[in-house]
Amino acid sequence: MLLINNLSFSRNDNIIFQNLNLSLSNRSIAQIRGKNGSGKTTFLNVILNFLESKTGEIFWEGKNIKKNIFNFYNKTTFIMDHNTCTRKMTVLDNINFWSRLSSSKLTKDEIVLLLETFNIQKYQNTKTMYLSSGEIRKLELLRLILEQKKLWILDEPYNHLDDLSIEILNQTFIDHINKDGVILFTSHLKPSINNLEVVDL
Amino acid sequence: MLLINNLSFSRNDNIIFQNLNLSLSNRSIAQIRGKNGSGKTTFLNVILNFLESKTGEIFWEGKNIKKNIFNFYNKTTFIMDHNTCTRKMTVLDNINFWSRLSSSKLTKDEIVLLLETFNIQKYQNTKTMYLSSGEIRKLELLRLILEQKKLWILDEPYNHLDDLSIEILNQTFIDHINKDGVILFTSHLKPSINNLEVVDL
Amino acid sequence: MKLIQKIFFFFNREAKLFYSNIGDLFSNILFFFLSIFIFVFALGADEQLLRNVGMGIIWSLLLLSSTLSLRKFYEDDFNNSVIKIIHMGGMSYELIVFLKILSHFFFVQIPFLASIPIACVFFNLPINEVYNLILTFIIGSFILSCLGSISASMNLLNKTNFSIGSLIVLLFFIPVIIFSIGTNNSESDFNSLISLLLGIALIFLGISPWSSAAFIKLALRNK
Amino acid sequence: MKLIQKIFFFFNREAKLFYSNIGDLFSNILFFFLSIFIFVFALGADEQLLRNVGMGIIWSLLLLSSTLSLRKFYEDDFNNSVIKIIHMGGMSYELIVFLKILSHFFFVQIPFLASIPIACVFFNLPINEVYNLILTFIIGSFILSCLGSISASMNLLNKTNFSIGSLIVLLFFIPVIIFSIGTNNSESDFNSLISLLLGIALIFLGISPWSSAAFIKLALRNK
Amino acid sequence: MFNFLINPYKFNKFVDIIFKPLVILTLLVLTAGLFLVYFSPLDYQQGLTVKIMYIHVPSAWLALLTYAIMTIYSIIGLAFKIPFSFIINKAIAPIGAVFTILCLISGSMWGKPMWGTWWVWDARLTSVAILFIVYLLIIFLNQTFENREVREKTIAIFILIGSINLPIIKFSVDWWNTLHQTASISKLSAPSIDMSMLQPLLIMTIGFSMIGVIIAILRIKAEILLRKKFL
Ligand code: HEM
Ligand SMILES: Nc1ncnc2c1ncn2[C@@H]1O[C@H](COP(=O)(O)OP(=O)(O)OP(=O)(O)O)[C@@H](O)[C@H]1O
Ligand SMILES: Nc1ncnc2c1ncn2[C@@H]1O[C@H](COP(=O)(O)OP(=O)(O)OP(=O)(O)O)[C@@H](O)[C@H]1O
Ligand SMILES: [Mg+2]
Ligand SMILES: [Mg+2]
Repeated sequence: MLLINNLSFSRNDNIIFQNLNLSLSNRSIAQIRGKNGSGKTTFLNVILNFLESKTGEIFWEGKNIKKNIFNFYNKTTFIMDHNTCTRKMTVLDNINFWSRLSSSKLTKDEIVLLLETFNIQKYQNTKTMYLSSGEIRKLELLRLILEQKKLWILDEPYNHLDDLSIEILNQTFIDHINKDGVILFTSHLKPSINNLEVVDL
Repeated sequence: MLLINNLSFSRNDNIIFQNLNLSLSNRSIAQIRGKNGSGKTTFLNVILNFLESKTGEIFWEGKNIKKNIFNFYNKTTFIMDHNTCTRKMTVLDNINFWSRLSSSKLTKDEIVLLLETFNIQKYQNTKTMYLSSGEIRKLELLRLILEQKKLWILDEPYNHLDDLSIEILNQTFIDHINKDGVILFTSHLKPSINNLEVVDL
Repeated sequence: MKLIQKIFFFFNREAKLFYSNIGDLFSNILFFFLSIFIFVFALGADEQLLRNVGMGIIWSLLLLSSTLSLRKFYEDDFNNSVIKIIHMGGMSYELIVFLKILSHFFFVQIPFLASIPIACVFFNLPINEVYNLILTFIIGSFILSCLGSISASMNLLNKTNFSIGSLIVLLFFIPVIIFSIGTNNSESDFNSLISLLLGIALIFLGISPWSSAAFIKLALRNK
Repeated sequence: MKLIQKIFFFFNREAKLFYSNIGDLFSNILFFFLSIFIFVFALGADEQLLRNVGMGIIWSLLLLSSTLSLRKFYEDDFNNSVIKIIHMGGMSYELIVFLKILSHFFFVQIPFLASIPIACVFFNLPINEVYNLILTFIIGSFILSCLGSISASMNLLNKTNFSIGSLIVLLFFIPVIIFSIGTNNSESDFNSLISLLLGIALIFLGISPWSSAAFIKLALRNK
Repeated sequence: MFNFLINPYKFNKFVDIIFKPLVILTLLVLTAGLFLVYFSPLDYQQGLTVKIMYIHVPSAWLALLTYAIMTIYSIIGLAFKIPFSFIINKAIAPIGAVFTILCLISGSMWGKPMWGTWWVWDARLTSVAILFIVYLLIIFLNQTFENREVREKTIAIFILIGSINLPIIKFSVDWWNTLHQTASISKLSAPSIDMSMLQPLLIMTIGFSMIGVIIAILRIKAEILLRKKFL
């Protein structure tokens, strides 16, 4: 599904990574590991075309993503390592915005159920700036299920989460793989997921 | 050294925690655990008097901290769960500012050595906004050693750190305890430190 | 179809952000009036003088008050990367910029229209000047929104402080002010001035999505 | 002794932040000049008129230009909690506010002084007005820094958008403007007006550290 | 004895006793006041318009007085952490605003025949207009913040900052030579106004303040009920 070919990136003539190859088929989950500053975040941003690679190509379902980037985006959920929810809006407003933006088909009840699994249902009408750091991360991760995309790209998703939430997240990962999904994430932890591919950067 | 007596805190008439007791003697290290939103960050902020407790008292070296708060601050380093470095200043400028603010006695060479242990010496003259998330955290943690205070209070220090840095941080903790220090931190991880007290919230 | 729905929800969000506190609108307008007060005091309360300079002052203050609200344009959405999320939702940066300009125009500038007649009372302006003012302001404030977008996106690049971008607004706005004030001058041809203004508006409507999008892309790349 | 060292390094940091990009100061001043141009164009180039309104306009624009720089006052340091760190370094919030006011005055307002004589040339102001302007501006801009501190700290509380705080600046600045412009009026007593201005400056110097600190504490509590 | 001014329960008790007599007394005073105003002498220069004074001056005084009360309660509330003072601040701010707008309207109605315009940019008029904006901001701030504690303290501090406006209003006529009347009644030395005008003026002032007190009592009671839990 996702094929990365000979990718290199340098910033200000500093080579961040070079000649990277990666191929993810359906039902596969890969973790990128590496020291701090080894270029994990940069790598994800290059894959998503937010940064331009010097050499190399990226293919999604056999097509070069640069040719039709929106087609690629339409299949992808990207969770960044910082918060992207709008602090001044309530949790529900944020969710509504995301779900319209991705033309999600989840109904209201399903969303409430989702909030319940992540245990943040009581903050529905609270502005996100009043949530605790872990609660915001969970809200952020909700987008995974909300957007119902095939490819999940996550940057350090386990930060700030408590044990239970990590468990739930892992379960979500497994469910997604079983539904033919593809997952690529970075983390410094070693989560216990079967068939986890590890890419060292 | 640090004695917390019957502490309660409520926000907007919501009780966050109630009747908390904690006593940390010299050479002790305690971890606060708890689900997301259980009030760990709030607890630390109450201890440091940034939030006002409804009931309860906090004693440092036998004295109520509210009586002379600056005396307490003078013995404390607080690492928050978000970044507090000034993004527009270089790493070295940030460090200089912190060291003057805490009247640190570290010499220039020692600071460079410190940067080397954390492996961020090559970014000395880079603005902190260009560092990777883990590098910023490490810069932040540098304050622990820089300020040479007795009590360390940390909020989720392990986030964003790679394995090596976690190791270094744990070693720093142990060194500090051996030098009669007191450490109180929150985390969702279970670090392998001897004699770690665990407080459940 | 889906895109239109997304656009609709984009506006919905903008509206929520602008009016999350209805007081904001109120305070923007109050700000405008207070600065009029300031000018009246600064100039002294000579009625004839006030009438002469009235339109110029109202125009310039509208400009300056808007400049104050410009920083909201992209900064928040850029800092927490919402703009990336929106882009991944299927909108090109050019479209985002275009929608932002429209929402700034509708949610920030148009409410000012209501306050213009009141402001004119303070200066005892004749009714036909009020009419001119409102007409030129509608066009001018649209140009302002376009320029504001360019300036705000430029400020994203310069990560130090509020600066260069705002200068650009002022610089390019000078001709607009001249033309707008010119409509009051009986000698000049009213219709040709208005069509000149419209022309400028069209030019900027063409330029600003393109250039703002380019700046935003650059800023994202260097974030 | 240690505290003085800390204060020194506080200023050092402020200076670095302000001049991390020297262009900022430059662009602030350029903004001031451009807005003067805008006014000159808006009012038309009638020389007598310009001379009459010159001092008033320069004063008001100084005020508005400074308002632009006010948002830098606490926002960054508050958002990333540097203010907590500084407080833990042994400075009370009142002291921090006081130092911030001073550094704003020295690093942002004083450089404007240099641009006043040039601005006066645009309006052909007589030399004694220039003198008055500079004198009143020194006092007035100090008051402005105090007010700016109050307004910026209030804006920390209201987490929506730019708003209430800036109104306060304008509101309480009206008397200052009246007195300052009054110094040009031959009928009024120059010395007593200046001492009145000094009195206001003293009052605000007393009020603003206290009230800004209170607002900051409240904002931190509700962060 | 004056505990009812800072304690909500004592306030409730005290007010329950005096409320009905107060209303009756107010009606009496107001009718007496209007009667006296009707028979008060016309000014030899101003004619009938002088009677605007009987609305203008009381509402001006009360606008200032209300703000002064709010200032005092702000100090009490901030210094001694007495929540009741914030309740009072919230309750009486709109009353003060109404008195201010009454003063502004009656003043400009008086100004039209006297000075020939509705409005001049004179120091006293402007400072009263600023007072009005300050009142509006206070009312508006009451609607703004989500957190109760933050809201109350912010407003209290804001009131204190705004109180510098009071001396400016009071002494503006002395500091600038303006169109507006200098103090003739409220001078510390003997008032320089005729008894036949002073009498109705004073009675009208008392009547106005009693209306203010009645509305304040009602609003305070409602406010106490609303937040019984937090007192
Ligand atoms: C909108 C316009 C006006 C405003 C805002 C205004 C405001 C005030 C205020 C605040 C006071 C109370 C000052 C104090 O207690 O010392 C006052 C008092 C008074 N005003 Fe006005 N005024 C206005 C117009 C007028 C006009 C047109 C007249 C008549 C020519 C007038 C005559 C008086 C008099 C006689 C007093 C009583 C002064 C004293 O003895 O204390 N006012 N006004
Ligand atoms: N400023 C605020 N206003 C209102 N409620 C708040 C505010 N800050 C935190 N809360 C609430 O207080 C509770 C405790 O928050 P806190 O940040 O202390 O949790 P935490 O234990 O640190 O969680 P995490 O593990 O996610 O960091 C949460 O339910 C949160 O929603
Ligand atoms: N905007 C930027 N400008 C210049 N250099 C940058 C920029 N962003 C990142 N870098 C540098 O690029 C390198 C890779 O950064 P990146 O954020 O990809 O690391 P990472 O692997 O995600 O690290 P972490 O584990 O800390 O998140 C780092 O050395 C960083 O200093
Ligand atoms: Mg990273
Ligand atoms: Mg926390």
